[in-house]
Amino acid sequence: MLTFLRRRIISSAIPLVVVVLGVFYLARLTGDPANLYLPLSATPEMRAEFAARHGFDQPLLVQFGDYLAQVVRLDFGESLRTAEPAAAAVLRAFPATLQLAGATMILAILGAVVVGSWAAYRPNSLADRVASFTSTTAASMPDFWFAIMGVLVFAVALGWLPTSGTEGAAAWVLPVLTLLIRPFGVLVQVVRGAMVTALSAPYIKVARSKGAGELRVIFGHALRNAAPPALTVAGDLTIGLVNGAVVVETIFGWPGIGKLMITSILQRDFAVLQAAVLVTAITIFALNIVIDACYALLDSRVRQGVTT
Amino acid sequence: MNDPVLEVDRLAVDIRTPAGTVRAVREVSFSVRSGETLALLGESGCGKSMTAQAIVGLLDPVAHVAGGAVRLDGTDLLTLSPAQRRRLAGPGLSIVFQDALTALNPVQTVGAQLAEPFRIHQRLSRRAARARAVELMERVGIPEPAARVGAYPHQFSGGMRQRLLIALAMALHPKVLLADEPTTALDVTVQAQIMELLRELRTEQQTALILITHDLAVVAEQADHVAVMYAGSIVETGRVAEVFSRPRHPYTRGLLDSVPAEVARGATLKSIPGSPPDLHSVPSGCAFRARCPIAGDVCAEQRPILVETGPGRLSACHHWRELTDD
Amino acid sequence: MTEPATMEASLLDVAGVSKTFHVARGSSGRNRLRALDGVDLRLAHGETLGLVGESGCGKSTLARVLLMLERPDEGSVRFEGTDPFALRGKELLKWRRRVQMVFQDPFASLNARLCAEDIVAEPWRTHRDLVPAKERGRRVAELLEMVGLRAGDARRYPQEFSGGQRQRLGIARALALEPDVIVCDEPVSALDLSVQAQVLNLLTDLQSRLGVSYVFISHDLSVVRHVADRVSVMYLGKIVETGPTEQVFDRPRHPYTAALMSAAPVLDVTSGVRRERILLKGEVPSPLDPPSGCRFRTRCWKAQDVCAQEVPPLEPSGDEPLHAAACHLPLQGAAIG
Amino acid sequence: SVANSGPEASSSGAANSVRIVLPEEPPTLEPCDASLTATGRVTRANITEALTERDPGTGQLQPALATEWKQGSPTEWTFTLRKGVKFHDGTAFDAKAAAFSIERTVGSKIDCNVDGYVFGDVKLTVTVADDSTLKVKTAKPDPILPLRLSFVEIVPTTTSATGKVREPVGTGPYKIAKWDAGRSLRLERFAGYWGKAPDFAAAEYVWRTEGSIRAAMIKSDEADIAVGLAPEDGAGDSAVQFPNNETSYLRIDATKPPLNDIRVRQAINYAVDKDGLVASVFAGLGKPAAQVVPEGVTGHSSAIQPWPYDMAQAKKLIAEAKADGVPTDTPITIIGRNGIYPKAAEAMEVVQNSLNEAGLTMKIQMLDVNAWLEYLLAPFPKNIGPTLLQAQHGNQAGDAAFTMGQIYGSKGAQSSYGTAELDDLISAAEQDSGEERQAAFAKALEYQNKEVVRDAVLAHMTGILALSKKVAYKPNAATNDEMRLAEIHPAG
Amino acid sequence: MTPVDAPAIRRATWWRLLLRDRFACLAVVILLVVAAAAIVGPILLGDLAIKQNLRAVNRPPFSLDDGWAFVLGSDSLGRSLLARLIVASRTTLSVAIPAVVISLVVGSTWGMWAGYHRGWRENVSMRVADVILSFPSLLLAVVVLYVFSPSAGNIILVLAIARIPIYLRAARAESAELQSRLFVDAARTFGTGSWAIIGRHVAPTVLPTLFTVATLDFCFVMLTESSLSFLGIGIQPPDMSWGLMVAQGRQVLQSAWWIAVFPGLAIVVTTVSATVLASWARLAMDPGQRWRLTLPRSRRKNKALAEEVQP
Ligand SMILES: Nc1ncnc2c1ncn2[C@@H]1O[C@H](COP(=O)(O)OP(=O)(O)OP(=O)(O)O)[C@@H](O)[C@H]1O
Ligand SMILES: Nc1ncnc2c1ncn2[C@@H]1O[C@H](COP(=O)(O)OP(=O)(O)OP(=O)(O)O)[C@@H](O)[C@H]1O
Ligand SMILES: [Mg+2]
Ligand SMILES: [Mg+2]
Repeated sequence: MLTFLRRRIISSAIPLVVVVLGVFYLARLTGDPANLYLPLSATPEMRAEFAARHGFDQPLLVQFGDYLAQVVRLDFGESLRTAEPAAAAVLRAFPATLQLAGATMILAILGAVVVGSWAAYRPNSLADRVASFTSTTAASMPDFWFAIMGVLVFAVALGWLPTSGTEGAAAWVLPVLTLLIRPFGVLVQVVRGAMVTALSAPYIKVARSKGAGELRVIFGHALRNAAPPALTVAGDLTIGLVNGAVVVETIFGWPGIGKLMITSILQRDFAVLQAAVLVTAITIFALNIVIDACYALLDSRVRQGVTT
Repeated sequence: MNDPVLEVDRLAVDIRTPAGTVRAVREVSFSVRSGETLALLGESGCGKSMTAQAIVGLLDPVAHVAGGAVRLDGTDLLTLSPAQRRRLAGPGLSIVFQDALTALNPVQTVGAQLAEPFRIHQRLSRRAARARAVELMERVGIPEPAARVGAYPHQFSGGMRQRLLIALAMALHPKVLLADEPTTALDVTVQAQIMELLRELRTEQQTALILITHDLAVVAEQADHVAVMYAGSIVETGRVAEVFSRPRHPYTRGLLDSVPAEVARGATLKSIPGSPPDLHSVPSGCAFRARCPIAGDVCAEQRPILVETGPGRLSACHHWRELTDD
Repeated sequence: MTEPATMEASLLDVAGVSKTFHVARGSSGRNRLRALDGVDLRLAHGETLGLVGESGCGKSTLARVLLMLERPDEGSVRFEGTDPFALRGKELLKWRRRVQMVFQDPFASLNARLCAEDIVAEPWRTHRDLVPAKERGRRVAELLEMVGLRAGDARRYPQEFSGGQRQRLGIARALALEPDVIVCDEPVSALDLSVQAQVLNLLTDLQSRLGVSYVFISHDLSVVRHVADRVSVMYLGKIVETGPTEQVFDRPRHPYTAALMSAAPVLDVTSGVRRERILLKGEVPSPLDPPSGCRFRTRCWKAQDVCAQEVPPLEPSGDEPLHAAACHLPLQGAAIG
Repeated sequence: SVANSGPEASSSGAANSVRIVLPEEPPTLEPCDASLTATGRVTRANITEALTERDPGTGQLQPALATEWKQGSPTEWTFTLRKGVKFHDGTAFDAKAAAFSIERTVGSKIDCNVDGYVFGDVKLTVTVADDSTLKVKTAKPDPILPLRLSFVEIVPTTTSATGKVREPVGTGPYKIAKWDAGRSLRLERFAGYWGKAPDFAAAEYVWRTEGSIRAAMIKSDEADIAVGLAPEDGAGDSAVQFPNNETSYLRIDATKPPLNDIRVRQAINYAVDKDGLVASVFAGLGKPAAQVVPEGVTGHSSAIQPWPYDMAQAKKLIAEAKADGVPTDTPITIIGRNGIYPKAAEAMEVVQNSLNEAGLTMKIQMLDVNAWLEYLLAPFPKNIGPTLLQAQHGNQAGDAAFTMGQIYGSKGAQSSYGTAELDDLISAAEQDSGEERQAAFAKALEYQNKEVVRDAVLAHMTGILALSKKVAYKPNAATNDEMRLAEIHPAG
Repeated sequence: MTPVDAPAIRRATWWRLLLRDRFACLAVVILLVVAAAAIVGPILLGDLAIKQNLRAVNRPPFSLDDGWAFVLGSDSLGRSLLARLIVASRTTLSVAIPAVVISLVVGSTWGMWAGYHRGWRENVSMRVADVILSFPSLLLAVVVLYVFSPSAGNIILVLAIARIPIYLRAARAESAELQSRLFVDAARTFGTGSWAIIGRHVAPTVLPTLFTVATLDFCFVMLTESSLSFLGIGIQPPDMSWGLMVAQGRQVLQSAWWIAVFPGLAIVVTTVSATVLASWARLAMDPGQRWRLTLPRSRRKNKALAEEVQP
């Protein structure tokens, strides 16, 4: 396990640099930030001065070298927009996103496992139809519908929940619910599919022949076999959330990384963008390592790289 | 003599196929007593596994019991609720499935799988159940059981997996054990061990054993009674020695004639010509008639029913008398 | 054909093949499982080699090595003198056509998503020139009937077949390419005697007509005795005895072989007398931690000190030059039965 | 109800603080960036103050930290500073602080937005005469220097001169209590304020991007003032409309055929149904406009009337141009910017539809801000065909000087086309002051409208904000850029 | 059964299976309607869809006062919502389908390849997927906008690239497991090439899961496409797509709900239909499950049992 981790961490280093380099380079292809930061009437001299101050007049390679040298010293530069250290902005936003994503995915996975297994228990039955239909319908709806309707109903009309904000447990309800529906819908489908296969495997019969109850059969025997595809997809969905739940962050005023990233892309706030991508990339790489470790935990065949 | 523990009465199993529902098991009846072994013989594909699975109530969802009764100690299992059946699965009836190589859950340790019956039925602690699992592994001759209890099925060879399954089925000392070709993947030394084990189980625990196998030698050694199936029906039953020495059904005889041991190497073995009927179009009359050397006109018209041909012997052949002299 | 004068030209020559698997650490603290340990094997044209041995002794692994599904760690495999592992492209394809396998597990080796016809015809999709597309349906029907299935079964799926029927599908598939060598891993274990006879007849028939060679792995000694020209006995990854079938069966030289032979149940309905059996004592040693010296010594009733120290070489005996055993204290022609 | 347990309510008695929800978080509160709407709205006149301030209603300049000012010579102004003013940190405000602030803002190295916005290349020399007298010299005569200085927020000399500060110290009625970045900003009344103490003890700012959420927060009593709403946001009764000094227009790139023909440009003006646009797309808010300089800003010309909607005339002009060989079939791209005002894309679709009908071939491209800026600001992207650019202009400063040169001067940063005559008119107007200044700018505007026709002005826009029942506030044209907490009162 | 007519029989069986599933039938009908709308809609209703009427904006739906074209109401420029919905289907599908199909095909092929071969191919592929995943796709979009000329092709490309890792990873995981199966070994012994094995043995098992994900990706892509449109890439008015209509209608959700709701419903209905069809196909393509589709509708095992007990 340790060697696995070590190898994975090392093999993640190069892609990480690729990501940082890519973001660094591509961001600089998207136009001159001077327009955004200087008044509309700024003179060419002001622009030149601006470029010089931020090093944009240097060749890209030099800029990247400087940047790397900075990063090594854990200095991620300063936001063009807010003049605060980029790292501060990112580290402030990231926990908010992580919490939201974590809460959402936990609920989505739990819910999807229950509903998906229930649907898979008798494929094509009424229960299956109802579960699949409602979850996919919900999942394919534009998320802002939920968000805005949720606010109008639960905050404005009923007054049960705050419209937005981050304070208090009640403030979590609507954002999490809004975020939840899509991962939930997708996962229900994936879990269902995998469970249908797993439940028709011979070892399920063996489990039943021991007198195992249906719950034990489903959750004790089938689920672990059905888990890998669900795990992969859940991982991707989590990554989607880690990369930012932009709509939810926007609507509910959740100060997360998604909005920060979008703002910094649209505002050409390179330092923040780079820091944000670096942090999310590290998280994503770490998440994938965790997922791979989960595969291995779930299935010893993976652990040993053995074939049957 | 004691009453039979398990009585199977006119059991019928239907399978739903794309081309319509077919009957794979037709009115199979037999019974076993505690401590006795009944061998179920028959052409491959004749419905032995179906019958066994129907008895334990674990048919594939495509198949379902279409009639009959399965009585364990007098209670008809088919009328029980799922929960009641579950309570019997293990201590009452247990089964060794035929697909030994895929029947173990690939993602659980064999220890956990072997411990499960104890956890379910005896509510043992994890640790205690695991200890029992180790014992079981030891009994079926897995080397280093304590070390391998944490291993996964793929780390065992085919034969070892088969042994694990047998261990699993024996775990709770069932009243009736159905073993569907339990020793096919085993070498003879282990096979002998397993058979010894089953014998012990039978004598010590008075377990009734229903043994499905193609190995006539095993049947001869192990079984008290034999039931021969053909195309979903039982065509002959009786005590092993009698049936083997004086078969009263042409199919049984054909089977016995096919034993390779008697023939010189490389020579053609005898076999029953032709193949069993398609389940979709089982002909009227006797299902075996197309392959039968002694079939007559009556065989095409009338389906033979099991008739008593001697003490404790039944045969479903119109011409069983013609075979008695052989 | 020009043959080396000394020996009949062998089709398949396996020398010193070893294969180690990495597994989870056992109690002995080892995680290297030596499934094959210096195995030598030879198969001549038109010959059947029986391979018997305890379950878990490495028979299937050896079969997989022969089929290049597993790359041996050591040793060499030669097919008509060439190393199949070195083949590429067309050459490899040609080789693949000539060597086929019947897998031990009739369920897992059939793809549940393909129907019988597709399964049996699958090899032809790679070897397109073998059977013209128009002919395939007919050929499939023929093959199915050869193994005792019906042509009408062609559209059914593996899970709709019984265990024995699946096994026959596997055989039909292996026959589809009309190979020169078929490695049969327990091909008839799930078949009733009549069908088994049919299949064995089919195999011998193919052999006599087309000169097919077989490596025949089975636990059923009566079957092996019936089909095999020569037999090799394996124990814990090693060949412990090899020789012409009669010699090995009638005069086993290795105690393990003797035990094996004696353990086989025999059908003797009339007498009802049970034969004396050598019941092996002790447990099968863990392949993770095999005994030193002779691997069988822990269960051998004749074992002595030398057995623990020296690995016995596989040596022919004086009077039977083709019959070799790896035992320090070989049995002397004691027929058992 | 639960909804009331938001940060605003719990951290301070709701009665004593006003809760304001903004569309976006101020990127910084740096006073020298106060010309940025998001910053100025919070900072200006609340945290920091300038020497002068402009009355958004009358356009008149009022004393703030300077009590009076006079022009000693065309290039020199003298300001008399208010006495007894203290900064939030307790230090006294004096001429040194004022001079420091001006120097820090104008022509310094810290990229002050105000500098570029208000001063451009104006060069200033500031001298401290005594504690309460400040002299400011300009290189060229600058008649509107006091107006320009209304943008220079005064900070103490302890403020960093080499970098920007995010949380400034000022003299304003409120000081920063806590800025929980990303979540909320709290200002508290400054006890030592020189002027009248404002009604609310504190102001609590939060920000929500979504207009309907801002409106909903008023309804669910989570906020008292919601800023920057659109008509569709559902503010209902709580909505208050106000002219917001922005004017929407289309910039015509008159350098490329067929737009280089004045008839085509006139036709564009005739073809756009401004009333229809305002009535439908802007939901009746706003006023069809004739010029980018709205009423109340020096230089507005009441003589200019909106172009009438006359499709027949438009078609005729285009046909004429076509007959003269103008390539009227050349596709013209409308470069739009999403979110520049509510329903920006729909507005452009209306324009597109009308111009197609008039006989031109229009395409639309809706861009994000930075991409759009590439088109707005010179130098323009190469290799593009003729374009109409969706734009909006707001003159916060109240003087056409902040409009004309930039937009219409042939060297203006946002100008795609100008004529020498117009340039002359503009630079002449810039030197004037008082009534002449007004007349001169008006003349230039009229000239552009008649002879240059460089744009098609659409509408003066209307802002909406929503007020809860607890507060009374009268928004004005400057509200967007400067929202004075002191003008917010408890209702009733 | 003669092998010659086997494909015909197969097709017939598919039809029968489809007809037995009412929901799947309905889904097919809906998808056909959408497809038909996409094909003929723009020809028939192209003009109506862009005809503005600033005097009749935001007309509520379900009224025939303004003619049949306005049964679904009008939008904020007085255009027929029904006509727009129909016409928009073409652009929507011509962006969403290629985007999803490209990402599905590329991602799953690549993933199956990587999983099948394992080793360095797998490692490199997974790291590439990580890179793409950690890359903000919006940045990619903006780069496209700046560096390339914005076009529908580019929007498809951006969307497809962003989604490839999803399929890549899912396909890799399953195919890595499948490649160790015995039937794959069997195929190897025939000399079947890796691609043929992937196509014959790996894909049929891997794809159903991916299809499920892909169908749900449809709505995701349709909605994302609109957000890219706002950056100036791809669909620009007067072209219209459902995503764009939803996004524009978002502002007026409270005052004129129908402007966003109908296109949103169109997306939902199309996606759900595709999902229903995918889950039908999943059962129909799996021989082990196919029988479930052949069940009589009011099936009750016990009833059947009661009837069939032999006298
Ligand atoms: N799902 C199915 N669809 C159609 N036919 C099926 C299905 N499952 C089993 N059958 C058929 O039912 C019959 C009985 O099968 P069963 O497995 O009971 O045979 P068996 O006697 O155990 O044979 P074997 O000795 O080969 O295991 C076989 O002919 C088989 O082809
Ligand atoms: N992939 C693998 N990883 C680890 N161990 C393996 C693997 N394959 C086989 N083994 C081990 O190698 C040994 C030989 O296995 P093999 O399957 O060749 O036995 P076998 O002789 O065919 O037995 P059987 O007759 O029971 O099928 C066994 O101990 C088995 O557990
Ligand atoms: Mg069977
Ligand atoms: Mg084996």
